[in-house]
Amino acid sequence: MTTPQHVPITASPFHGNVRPLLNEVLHALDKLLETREATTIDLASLPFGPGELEHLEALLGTGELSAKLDALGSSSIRETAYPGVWWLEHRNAFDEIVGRYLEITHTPEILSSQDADIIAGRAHLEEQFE
Amino acid sequence: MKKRPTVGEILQAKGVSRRGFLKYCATTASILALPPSMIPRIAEAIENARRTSVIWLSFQECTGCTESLTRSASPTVEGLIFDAISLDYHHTLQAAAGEQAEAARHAAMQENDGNYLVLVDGSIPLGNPGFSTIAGISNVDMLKETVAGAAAVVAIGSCAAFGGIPGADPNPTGAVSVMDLVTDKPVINVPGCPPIPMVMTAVLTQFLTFGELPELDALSRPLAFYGQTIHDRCYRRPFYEQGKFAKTFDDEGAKAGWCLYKLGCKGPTTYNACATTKWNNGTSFPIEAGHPCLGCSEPNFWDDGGFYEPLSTGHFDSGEKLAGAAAAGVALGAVAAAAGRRRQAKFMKEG
Amino acid sequence: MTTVDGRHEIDREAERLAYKPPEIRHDKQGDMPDDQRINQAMHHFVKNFNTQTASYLDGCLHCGMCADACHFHVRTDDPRYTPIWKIELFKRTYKRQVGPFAFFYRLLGLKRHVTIEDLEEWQHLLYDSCTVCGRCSLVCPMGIDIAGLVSMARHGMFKAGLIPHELHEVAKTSAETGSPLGISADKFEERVEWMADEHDVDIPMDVEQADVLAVMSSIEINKYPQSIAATAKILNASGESWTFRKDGFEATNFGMLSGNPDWQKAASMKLIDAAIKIGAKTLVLPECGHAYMALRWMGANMLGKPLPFKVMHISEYMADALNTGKIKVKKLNKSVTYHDPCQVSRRGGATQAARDVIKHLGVDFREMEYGGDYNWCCGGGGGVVTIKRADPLRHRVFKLKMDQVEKTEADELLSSCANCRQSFDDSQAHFSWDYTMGSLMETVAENLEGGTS
Amino acid sequence: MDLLEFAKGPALQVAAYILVAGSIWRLVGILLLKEKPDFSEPRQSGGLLAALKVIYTRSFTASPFKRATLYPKMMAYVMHLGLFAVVFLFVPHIMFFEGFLGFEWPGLPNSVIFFLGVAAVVSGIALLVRRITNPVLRLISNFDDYFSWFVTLFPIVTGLLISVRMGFRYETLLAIHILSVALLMIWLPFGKLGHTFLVFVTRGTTGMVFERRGAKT
Repeated sequence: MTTPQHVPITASPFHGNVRPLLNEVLHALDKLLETREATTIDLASLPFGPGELEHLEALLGTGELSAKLDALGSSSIRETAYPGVWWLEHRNAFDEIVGRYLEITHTPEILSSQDADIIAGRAHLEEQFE
Repeated sequence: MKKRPTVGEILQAKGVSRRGFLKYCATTASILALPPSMIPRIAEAIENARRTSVIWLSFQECTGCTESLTRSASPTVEGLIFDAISLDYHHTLQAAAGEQAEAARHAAMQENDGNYLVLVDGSIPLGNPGFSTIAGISNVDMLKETVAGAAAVVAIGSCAAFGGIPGADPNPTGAVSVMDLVTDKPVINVPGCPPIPMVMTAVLTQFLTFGELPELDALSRPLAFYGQTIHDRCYRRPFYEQGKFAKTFDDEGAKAGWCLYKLGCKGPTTYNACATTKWNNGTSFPIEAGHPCLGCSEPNFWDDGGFYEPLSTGHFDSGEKLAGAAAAGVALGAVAAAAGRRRQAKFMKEG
Repeated sequence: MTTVDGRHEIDREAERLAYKPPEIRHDKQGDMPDDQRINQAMHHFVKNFNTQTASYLDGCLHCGMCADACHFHVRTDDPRYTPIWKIELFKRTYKRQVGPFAFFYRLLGLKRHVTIEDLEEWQHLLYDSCTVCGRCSLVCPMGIDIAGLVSMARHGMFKAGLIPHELHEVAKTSAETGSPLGISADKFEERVEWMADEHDVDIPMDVEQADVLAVMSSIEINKYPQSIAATAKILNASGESWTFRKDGFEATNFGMLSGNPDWQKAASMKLIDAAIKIGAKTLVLPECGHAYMALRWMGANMLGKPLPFKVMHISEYMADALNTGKIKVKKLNKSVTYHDPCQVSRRGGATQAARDVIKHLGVDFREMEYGGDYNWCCGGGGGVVTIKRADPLRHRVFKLKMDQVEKTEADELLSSCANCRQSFDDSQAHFSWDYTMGSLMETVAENLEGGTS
Repeated sequence: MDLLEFAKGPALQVAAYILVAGSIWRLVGILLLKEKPDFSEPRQSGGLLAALKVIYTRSFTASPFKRATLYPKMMAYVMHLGLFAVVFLFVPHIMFFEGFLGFEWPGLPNSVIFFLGVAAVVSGIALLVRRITNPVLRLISNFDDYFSWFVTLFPIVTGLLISVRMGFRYETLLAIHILSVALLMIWLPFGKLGHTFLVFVTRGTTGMVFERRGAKT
């Protein structure tokens, strides 16, 4: 595990969104440990001031695992320096960001292979025998 | 009427994986301003949603709304939406024109009677039907004819929603809003000059995915986007509370990003999603760019005082009338005193 | 008899929550019908409304703080004794008849007419329970001179024939004979001669031309005649050319206390005319509080132009004579406290004079707590001591004065007002109290150094 | 025209006319009554300076009355100072005044204004409770006292509601707030709230009458 960047929360020069958000993350982690229930936070729904999102990202840092997904444009799924806290970014075909989320979970759902795709894939594999 | 394919079927046919679909649903939830916990329900709804016919009518407008929508920051998603709708009439975008176009409109109306959506941008002139016509048909006639068989009407932009700039004082064309004319169908107002593209797509998505109209406020605006003021969600709000205000566009306060209330910001009375959804792919919004909110999504925004006049400014007439009131006060006081003195004199005489 | 208890039953039948008025004697003079009484009261209330009174009557905030300054309220907790409530009828008449919005008050009936019952009830409030001491005027955050308004409200009451009998009789005697106690000029001369003999002092009488005209109050002439001698000793000692006059000797002004401006003016004019006649430069008033108010501050207004002579209270005269060395006094070896007559000190502005005199007496001066301008009234001013039925109430409020005096633990209590003295003597007898109020003037006279007599 | 526009426009306008006309009416109605000249020889100089002196000194309680009047005085001070700060030191209000005065002055942070506003309301309520429970005040109070209380407190309460956004939308609350201010402006000249300007007249009068006597003011 890499050491998270120690950017002091209180030193945030911005508009007061970071601190309460991190507090929410803290509670989500507790919930995850206690009830194994995952939480998703839509970062687009928060009124970030200029530079605030970047600040948050720097603060959370980069963890051990990151993945790239290519479906309807690329997506990056990255564990932050805080295990269980994932940073997700969805991009469209023009490589523009269309969604930004924090997922507090063991594994983001989107990383798992989906039954529907498995079924389709299996069928495709079966076709190879013919 | 032939059965239109479901959105799920369309996506499958396009070879979109389940992962891609989940991503699409997450983005949709984001657009609909729904909590991420709603994603599974959205997925289920979208899978079963059917393609809907849409007729877009443009009246007294500047095409800014269409521009805004077609520059939607999420072309893929928008593309998907537009795959899921059938835009059967939009005289600015469609290749066909004149009678041909009108024929397409009539065909769509007949084919989808009772189920199609009507989108309107621009206000409707009542002063003289000839002020604005399409293929010789006046706006008001075309609206009434088209709306008759519609499931719902969406008024896109402040002109369609509230009369907008054409309806501003002195309103030379007698422009009115869709709401003023359509009373027997559900009308959803998506005001803004222009509205945020995401909001437009979201309203359509909502209708398509859930088959129902969103929850509306008193002005028929979707609460999900128009439920809070710019001021409430503004990242500069802490400066307002601290009493730190930019006084000019180039002073220290402006450079430090202080509150723009004093420069006339209408954020406190403007209900819109700009502060969170933002513009240009979530890049920024007017206040972030250093300009006060004009309140463009509110009724009468053009006439409600100066754009650069603080909200708390009273609208007074000239000081002359006040001086008149003062003079009236002097006169009344003098009359009252004279009456009092006359009474005293009378009583003194009576002893 | 007045039975004022302070704790009255609440009248739940009343239109507005109110206290049941106590059973008190309402005096009526003359045989006017009630309507005429109301009319008279209203007319003579209205006469008083000028710029000054109007601003006062318009300015009241109903904050009620005046209640905390009034001895009658402080001692009884009866809300009716709230000073501003005492002029409620006066105020109501102002708003209805003369105020800037009087037209609307009348049109909409916002202030009801004064009734005969109101006037009867307010007789008690305007006379029995107000000494016009003006303490309330000092607490008022708006600076309203409530005491002054009470004096004016009395004008209406007098004309309506609704004032306490004793006060009416005294005032009438005063108007008819020139003295409230019916002391004629000859009787005065007799007393002066007697005192001249008794105290072996020259007392000039009816001198044609003199610099100083001295006058006395009938309380002194009748009850404390030694004051006549004391006055003479002091004026003689200062080498003054002075005189008493038979055509102007009575300083008290019951016209003012009872609320009859005509009688007030007549009484004042007698003194003014006498002083002018002898070409006096100074008129020295005796130890009497309201006489000071009547002549020093209202005299010129009775004449309608500035007085051609100075008006001094005897304490001011003494302070001046002592300060300039015209007279000298022996030092006294005792402790003294001083009761300020309201009209001389608080309302008259001569607070310092008595203190200067006391300083020359070299005594251990013990100022009462909040003495001087904030002094508690003796309870007998404003004519109250004259009203027999008010005695129990007056005695009740005197308790405040007793406490104030006792706290100083002074050997002797001095004051400079015969009316206060009368009130103190009466209350002293009632309570069998240790302190006897002494006269500042007499103390000075007795201790003149090298005084000729 | 919506409610806010009505409030900001005609309502405020008419209220301003009434405020100005009514106040002057009352002042002139008093000042043009007959004057009583005072011919007595003054002990010391009086005049305007004496008036100004008492206008200032009566803002404070003389020590003999301090204990008895401490509670209502404190409440009244808090209420008046709170009201002053809320009206004149809240930045949006300063902008309102700047709108027609043409100049501005420094304000206070909203949190401080909020606190002072709450303090003003609390002391106002305390004073009302006192008015209802104290026998003296209950006896001397009339409609004017209670209505004036309401008219004064209402704008502060609506103003505070805007900042906590209780129940209504901002513009509705703002409109109600402005209308409540208009009501205050309309009532001010006629009832006891006239003390806003009469206090200078009454105190000044006493200053002029009693200072020249050298008497206690």
